[in-house]
Amino acid sequence: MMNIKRVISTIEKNYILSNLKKGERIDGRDIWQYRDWNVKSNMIASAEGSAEVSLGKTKVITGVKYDVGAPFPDLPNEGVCTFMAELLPLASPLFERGPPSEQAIELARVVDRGIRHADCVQTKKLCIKEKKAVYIIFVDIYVINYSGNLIDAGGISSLTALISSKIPEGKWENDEVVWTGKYLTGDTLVNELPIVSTYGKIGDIIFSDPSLPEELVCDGKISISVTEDKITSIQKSGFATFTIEEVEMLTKKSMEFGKKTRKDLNLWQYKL
Amino acid sequence: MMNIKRVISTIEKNYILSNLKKGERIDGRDIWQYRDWNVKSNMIASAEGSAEVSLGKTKVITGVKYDVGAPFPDLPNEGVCTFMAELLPLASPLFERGPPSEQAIELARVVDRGIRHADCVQTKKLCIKEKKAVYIIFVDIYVINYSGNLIDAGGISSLTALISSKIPEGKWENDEVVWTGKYLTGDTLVNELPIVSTYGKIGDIIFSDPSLPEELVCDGKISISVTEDKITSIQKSGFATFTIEEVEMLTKKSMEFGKKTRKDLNLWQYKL
Amino acid sequence: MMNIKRVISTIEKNYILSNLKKGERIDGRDIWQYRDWNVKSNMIASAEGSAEVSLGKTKVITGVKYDVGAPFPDLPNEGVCTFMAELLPLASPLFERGPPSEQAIELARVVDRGIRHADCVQTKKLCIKEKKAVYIIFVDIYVINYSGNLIDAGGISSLTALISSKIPEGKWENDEVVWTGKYLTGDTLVNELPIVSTYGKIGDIIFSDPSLPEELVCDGKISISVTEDKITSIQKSGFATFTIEEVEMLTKKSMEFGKKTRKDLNLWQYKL
Amino acid sequence: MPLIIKDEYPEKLFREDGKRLDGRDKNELRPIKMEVGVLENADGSAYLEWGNNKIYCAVYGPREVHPHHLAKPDRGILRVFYRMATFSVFERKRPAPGRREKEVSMVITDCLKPVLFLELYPGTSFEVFINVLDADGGTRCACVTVAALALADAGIPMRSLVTAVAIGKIDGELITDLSGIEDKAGEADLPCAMTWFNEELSLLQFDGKMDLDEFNESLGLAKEAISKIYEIQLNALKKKYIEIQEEYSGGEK
Amino acid sequence: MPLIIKDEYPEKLFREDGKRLDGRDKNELRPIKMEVGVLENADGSAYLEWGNNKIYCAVYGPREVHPHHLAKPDRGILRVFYRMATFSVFERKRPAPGRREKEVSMVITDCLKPVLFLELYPGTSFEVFINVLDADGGTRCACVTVAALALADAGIPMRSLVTAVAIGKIDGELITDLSGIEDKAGEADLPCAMTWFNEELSLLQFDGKMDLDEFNESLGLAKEAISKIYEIQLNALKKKYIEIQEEYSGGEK
Amino acid sequence: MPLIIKDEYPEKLFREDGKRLDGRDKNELRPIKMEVGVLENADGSAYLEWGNNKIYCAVYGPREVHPHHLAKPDRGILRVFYRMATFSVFERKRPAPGRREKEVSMVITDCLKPVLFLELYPGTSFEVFINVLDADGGTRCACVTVAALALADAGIPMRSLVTAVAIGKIDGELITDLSGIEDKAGEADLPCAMTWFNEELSLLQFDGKMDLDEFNESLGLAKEAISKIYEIQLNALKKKYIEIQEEYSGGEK
Repeated sequence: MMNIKRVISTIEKNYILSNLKKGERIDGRDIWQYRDWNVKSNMIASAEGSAEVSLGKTKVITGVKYDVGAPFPDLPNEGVCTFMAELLPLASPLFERGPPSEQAIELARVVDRGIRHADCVQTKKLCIKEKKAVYIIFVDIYVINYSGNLIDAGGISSLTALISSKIPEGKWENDEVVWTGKYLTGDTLVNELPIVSTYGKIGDIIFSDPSLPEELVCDGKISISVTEDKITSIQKSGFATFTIEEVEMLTKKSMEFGKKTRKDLNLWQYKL
Repeated sequence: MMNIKRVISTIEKNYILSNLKKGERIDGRDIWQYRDWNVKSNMIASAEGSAEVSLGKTKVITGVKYDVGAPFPDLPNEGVCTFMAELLPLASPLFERGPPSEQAIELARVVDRGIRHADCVQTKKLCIKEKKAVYIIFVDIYVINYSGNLIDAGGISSLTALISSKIPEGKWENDEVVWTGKYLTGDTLVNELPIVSTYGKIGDIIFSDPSLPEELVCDGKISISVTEDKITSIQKSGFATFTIEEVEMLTKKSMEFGKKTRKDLNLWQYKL
Repeated sequence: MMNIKRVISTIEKNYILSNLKKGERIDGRDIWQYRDWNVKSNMIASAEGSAEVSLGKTKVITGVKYDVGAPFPDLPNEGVCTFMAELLPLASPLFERGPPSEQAIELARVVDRGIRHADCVQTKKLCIKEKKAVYIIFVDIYVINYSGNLIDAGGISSLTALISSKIPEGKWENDEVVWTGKYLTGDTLVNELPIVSTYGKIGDIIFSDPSLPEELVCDGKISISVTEDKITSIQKSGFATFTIEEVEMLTKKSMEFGKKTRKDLNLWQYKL
Repeated sequence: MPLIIKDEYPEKLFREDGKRLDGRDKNELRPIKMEVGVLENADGSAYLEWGNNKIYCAVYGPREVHPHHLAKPDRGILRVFYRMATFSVFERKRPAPGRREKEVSMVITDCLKPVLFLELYPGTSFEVFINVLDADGGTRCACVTVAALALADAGIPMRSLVTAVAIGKIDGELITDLSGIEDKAGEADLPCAMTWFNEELSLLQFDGKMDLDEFNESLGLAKEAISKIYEIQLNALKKKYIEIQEEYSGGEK
Repeated sequence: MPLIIKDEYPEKLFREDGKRLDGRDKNELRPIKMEVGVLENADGSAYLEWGNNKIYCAVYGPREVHPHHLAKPDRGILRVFYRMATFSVFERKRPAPGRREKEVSMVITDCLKPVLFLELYPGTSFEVFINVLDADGGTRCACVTVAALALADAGIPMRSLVTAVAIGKIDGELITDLSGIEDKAGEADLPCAMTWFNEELSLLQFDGKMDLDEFNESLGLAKEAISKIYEIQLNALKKKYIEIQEEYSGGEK
Repeated sequence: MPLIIKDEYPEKLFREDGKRLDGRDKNELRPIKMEVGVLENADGSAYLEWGNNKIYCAVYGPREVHPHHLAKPDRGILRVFYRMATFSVFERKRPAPGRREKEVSMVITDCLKPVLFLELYPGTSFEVFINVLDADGGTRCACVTVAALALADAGIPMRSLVTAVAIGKIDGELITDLSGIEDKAGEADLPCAMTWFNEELSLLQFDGKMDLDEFNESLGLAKEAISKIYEIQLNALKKKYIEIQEEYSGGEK
């Protein structure tokens, strides 16, 4: 059992930093190297879709549920896809009970934005009857073990959960929604595979996929979501600042990482 | 004015316990003896039904209100009966302001379950028009003076308040609910008389109807609801444990107590 | 930058009081003299109506928004006008973040009551279709700088914001609300000009328009709303008590003040 | 959510015989019943029935302040918690305390403070819990009246009792002690309370429409009614005193 | 908000061959899997699958109490936080903890307390976080069982383990280890837990309808089933012990 | 609840003459007005109008931390409270702070921190209250810009000012300083802020779709615009300085 119960001490801080300066990381990785991915799907019988994703020791479980409701008046033929994240206290003594923390809100929002702006979930396909009935899709992310870089794990698990979903298909008949007996599956729900990659910065050193100790000492992070050929979302957090050249370099790196991850993880295999 | 402002001291604890071991209680009762009941009904003009029940110095006032709403989609022809309990700070310095305490939630839930599983309130009779309009019955319990054993007092007062109710009868006409001019009364609302009895346990001694000092020192309690011939609900609370034989003995005792109480209190007299 | 960060000291208290006894106020005003008014309207592009009102250094910004909803079942042909007030922490270190304070609730309520009972906003004109659709008018008061007597400033700014409003006119067609292309303006919304005046009391001395230091040391206040010829609302607050004769004198003074203010500020000029 | 029966108000609030709907004369009070020492666990308590109002009040204090940071180093604090039972009104009230309950609590606090010697109890609190189980017109006045009794029952030093009543206007005429229906359907409501040590008004609210003459006349009616209610308060306190005496004097009745 | 598919219950809960809908005999348990030490950041942890129940549990303690005023000078406190994932049930649960979650947390707390020596840890707290990711019948029994394991995994001294199971009644017959559908469509649910140090019941709830004979028989069935589940608990603890041993004994397998 | 008028977006965001809907050129800023020292009760304050954005900002600090447990023994903390008035947007915002407001508060906090010397103020807090009374495009950039001014006005030592602007993409073309309608109907939004002491980006968000070339060009446009806005900030500070000087130098204008 690793002891992460206290905020990391100054000694550890200096140790991490001096290693990074030599291009080394405390867990032996290269600067741009990710920890191992492990993806499972459809373990939650009660969910319409689900995924368990590990990135090193970080573990996240995401489930998809749906409801049918009236559309927003200004978007009468579009469904809704919402994201929620909860940092369970069992995942780390750093997580407290209570209403969603800022960190949980940020996790949900960054994953949401990366997916939303990629037109990944096509909300127009989630309309059953204009002005009357649309799907509301809930993508809920639970952090089971916290070992750094929740955003990248949350992104992959959300995509996988959506891809693995089977949502009963409804049609509009006699002023109510009835089931056609068929299902909407991942290929209807998911249109693009936006991949988010997160970088830490300590001093003027930038690195991929921060582990927990790195995350605790870093000055800031930046998360970049990309589709095949476009940037779709960026979020900088923490008090680090980035030069324009660094940002340009990182967006390029994220495009490469996206391509590689899309190929390595082959998420479409989880479609039912 | 009795002084119950501090949690009872160790001396008092030992005193209560040593008496119980001799089969005696600090207020002179036998092990299985209840304090006196006092039941009044219909004192609240604004409520559709009401009851004030005293068990010794414990006093509880329960009121019944109704609303008309749409049924749950999966129970299109059933009304709803909900229970709420509030432990008013004026009833005891042990009760704090704020959202319902665990003790208040437990009180409402145990009373609710005893009544629900007895088919006491027949929710199908609370339907005005399938899929469109059903009654929602609110049974709200307020604790006015706390002197131990709120559950048994809450159970009798809820039953009495329901029996004493007069709820305007509605019918469905031209897509809305209109009043027929008649009322639903206690015999429509209440079908069975489930009676709940509560026992305290200190060490290996079990006794009926715990008074406040007994409740404060006991290791645990068990509440058992029964109809004429069936057990309908049990709730153990506190850190006492019970042998299987003890539980068997107490269920039998509760059947006897139920019969006696049903006869002694003659609750149907409160029907309007 | 004036230093009002601490609750005013006893020395200042005595100073204010001894001056008042001589009929003088620390800012040089007479006992019944108001600070200067400054009224602007329609600075908020996103609001349907708005006003910025200064009374001395006290500054309040009020905006009007609307929604369309179903009427209350017992008032099927009446719209609704609600008031909300927020004491922004930027207005004073005395204001804390969080849910509306008692002072904020009181501000909104006193302004609301003064306006409501004057039949100032005629809610029957806010009905689009009986039983189906009525206007909900939101009058939201934000305190930008706190320098005493928020109620009088809040009252004038609410009236002005309502008078300056332009609310799209709706009609009922084919079971929904459609826009006629026209607007409801201030003369439809506002029927009367109720004016509220607030008095402070220290010891047995009463004075108009308390400034911040006076408000912090006074024993109590009284706010009186009047139309041309009627009293419509009174609210006493704080632990001061008033003789019947004092109250009679103040109601008379408020009628005079109302007449003068109605003339001086000429609020109808803000109608669009 | 459709409601079956509308809570309709009559067109006229006076009967043909000139009496009010409940048979009272213009300046007649509803029946009032008061009792002190009704709750065993509080430091002081009182129960009041006034028309259909049914109200319990308990007082705790002086005691430690919770939470701590509310304590004042130079005086005690008074906290009043006014609450309505869900079933105390025509349409069920939600269980959580609402905006109106907080506002009325504040009004009652302001009204009671002048009679207490809070400066003698630095660092402590007095807490007054008022629970309305059945509500009728004039609830806040009834609460002030019962709370003053509970404070007295707790043996807390007071400058005097406080007594309240509401004056109203129905069908254009001034009346004493508004009932629920008169409050809702009437034209004005003037709840006020008097602190007897200085005979001044410590609660004063007004909602409705009155001209200056009507208003001044109302204040006079209030003073008259308050005097009568004060007698009932005093009798409730005396009754407890007599009971205690009888208890002490043993079996001899 | 219309729902597309109704969560309908079958009319009969036994198949023609006398087996239950999931193929079990009357007194057969669902498949159960338990593992301890699954979460690296907690002081103790366990994971359990029981039918479709999937539950993680973590224990922290003894540690400082937050907020401070909850600390007891004469003993440690046990706090259990039971939570359901939004997607763990048929209709999405709201994210905020509900009334039912608070109630079940209290029931589990009461059930676990008897095996702990809280009096040895004054001023501290033990916190048990239980997260149900997928829910099936008998969730609270599964939670008690997994929480006892996590406490043991944390090395916290215990009088014994605690083990739980739910007995039920479907189509008039008593069965062991209710599934979700049997719980919802059945006639009675009797979750109970046994503390092994005294072989007494530390959790006992009942909802439904049983006569005295049925009830007494159910308690016997519970004891039988609990013995089998206890074995699985012990094996999960042994397995970790063996793994640690193997780790220490180096490369020699 | 039906809404009468739809908040519709035009099909094209450029006019026939190549100008934007509000008449601006592609890289032209909206009118901007800034003023410091506008609130008498705060330690520092500023007011900003930028297009239709109307924003007040007040700074308190260094001062005691409430609640206490948030204080850090080795540094001061910065807390930003960003709030929108209910009437600042097309559809009335609910009064309680929402998720978005918390998120934007965090973003602004992160953006301002690099210019402060928090390590010099252990145990204290700096609190920045930002209230948007009227909202238009680029609100968060406007908030950063006005908050930097209010911090400077409070005399708090800073490494430099911070200045922000949003670059966007409409009808396939990059533009500077998005208006509200361009933000809602456009294809991308890139708010960014520069800390002048190191000329690095301390706020960087992006939503929409851009390829790498467009993105890199956008960063260049941002830097250009930020330089212009910086001048306006400096002038606002100078203006107050001059006013103070004039005050001190007495009647001689």
